[in-house]
Amino acid sequence: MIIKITDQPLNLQELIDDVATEANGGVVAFLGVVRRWNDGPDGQPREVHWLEYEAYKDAAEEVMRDIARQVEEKWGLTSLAMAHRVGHLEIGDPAVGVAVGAPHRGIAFEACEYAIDTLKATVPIWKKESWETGAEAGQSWVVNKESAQPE
Amino acid sequence: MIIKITDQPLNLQELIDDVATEANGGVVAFLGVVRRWNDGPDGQPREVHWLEYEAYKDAAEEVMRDIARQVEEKWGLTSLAMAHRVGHLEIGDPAVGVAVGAPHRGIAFEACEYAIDTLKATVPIWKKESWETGAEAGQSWVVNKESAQPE
Amino acid sequence: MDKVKVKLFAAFRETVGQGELDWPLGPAQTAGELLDSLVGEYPGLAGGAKSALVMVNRRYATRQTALQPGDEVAFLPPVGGG
Amino acid sequence: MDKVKVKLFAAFRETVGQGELDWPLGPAQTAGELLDSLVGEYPGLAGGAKSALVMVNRRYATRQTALQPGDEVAFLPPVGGG
Repeated sequence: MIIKITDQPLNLQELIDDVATEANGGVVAFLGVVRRWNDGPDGQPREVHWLEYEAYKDAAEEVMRDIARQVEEKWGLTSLAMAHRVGHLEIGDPAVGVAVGAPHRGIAFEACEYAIDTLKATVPIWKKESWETGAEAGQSWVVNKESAQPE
Repeated sequence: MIIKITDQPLNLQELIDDVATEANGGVVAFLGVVRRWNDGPDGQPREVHWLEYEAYKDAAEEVMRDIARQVEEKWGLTSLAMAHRVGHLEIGDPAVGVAVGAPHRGIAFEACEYAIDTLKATVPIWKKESWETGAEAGQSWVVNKESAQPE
Repeated sequence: MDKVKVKLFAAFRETVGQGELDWPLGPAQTAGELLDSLVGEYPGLAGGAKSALVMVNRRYATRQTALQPGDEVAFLPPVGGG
Repeated sequence: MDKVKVKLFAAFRETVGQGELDWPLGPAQTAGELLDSLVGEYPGLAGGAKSALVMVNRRYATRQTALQPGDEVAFLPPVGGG
């Protein structure tokens, strides 16, 4: 089971190969890629120059392993691989990859979407965005709208 | 837009690269791989030796282009790539790949699942399975439970 | 005499022994009528004919679709791709 | 005096100027109380403290979690991965 935070380029094929067993006929993969345009806090699109990802590495990998355990409990007979890149990323670079293998594809779609949704809410990773709107430019920590709230 | 029936090994990365544009931050891909065990008509698992896929090639590619058009109509702003292999396949070989890129991942998951569901119901491709149960062995054309019915 | 090209796949191809036939087309004949005439010639098709899908010129059609000379008509067993 | 290791990330790390602090631990102190003492020392944290997530020894915890000497306590801004 590949679960990793890495400063190296992501290889989605490696994740897919990790979950495509003789029993798992359906593999669903998600790849999150750095977009050129992202909405600012006022909802207006800003052009992105680069992103810098920072992780609480050991804790992030632990939370990712938790997600894999949750997926196995909820759907059974699935396998999950997940990798997130940290450091400096340019437009078009893959930032996160998730692959789920399952005997049937419906389960694989559900489990993969659950895994990336839960990653975006709970895995301790942060993203600094260098942006400009034409009138303004800056660097900001960008928070996921899905991020977990303190109890 | 890659849409193809091919007798060459599938390359999922090629499909993903085809749909991961600067605007599409989320890519969801489905890969269908030949499983060692498949249920027979009596619901009992049979061991698969190999599969042989046959396509009505030009019509299949036309129906696949239709699916891409439906996806664009339903979800907009998406791009889709789809490839299906024909000929002799062994256990573990990828038979079908679908990749959908979209600005947001929820759309990409929905559209990718719709595309593979619709492919399995409507694209004119057939699969002959060489199987054995221990007591028996044979070769059978295996039909998708999702296959479209005549009106 | 007017003709159409008939395409057969998978189990239908095996039953007929070939994947392509030139087939005579009667006046104002529909795809369903053509299928009936095929079953008359190849009784082995009878079992599968009811669940056969129809394509005319590589597009899904129905048994009611009227055929034109030179059309490519395909009778398809339930599909199994993916 | 008993201590814990405090880990800070992203905006919190920038506010404090470092990602790791050794921090004194009072008797029966909770994570919430420790966060209050950090905000006292680094007022720049006040704005983000309310929405901070808490981890103790790399597992999610709450402000009510009681700390032990040697614990690794992390205060996390809302996350942004993916």
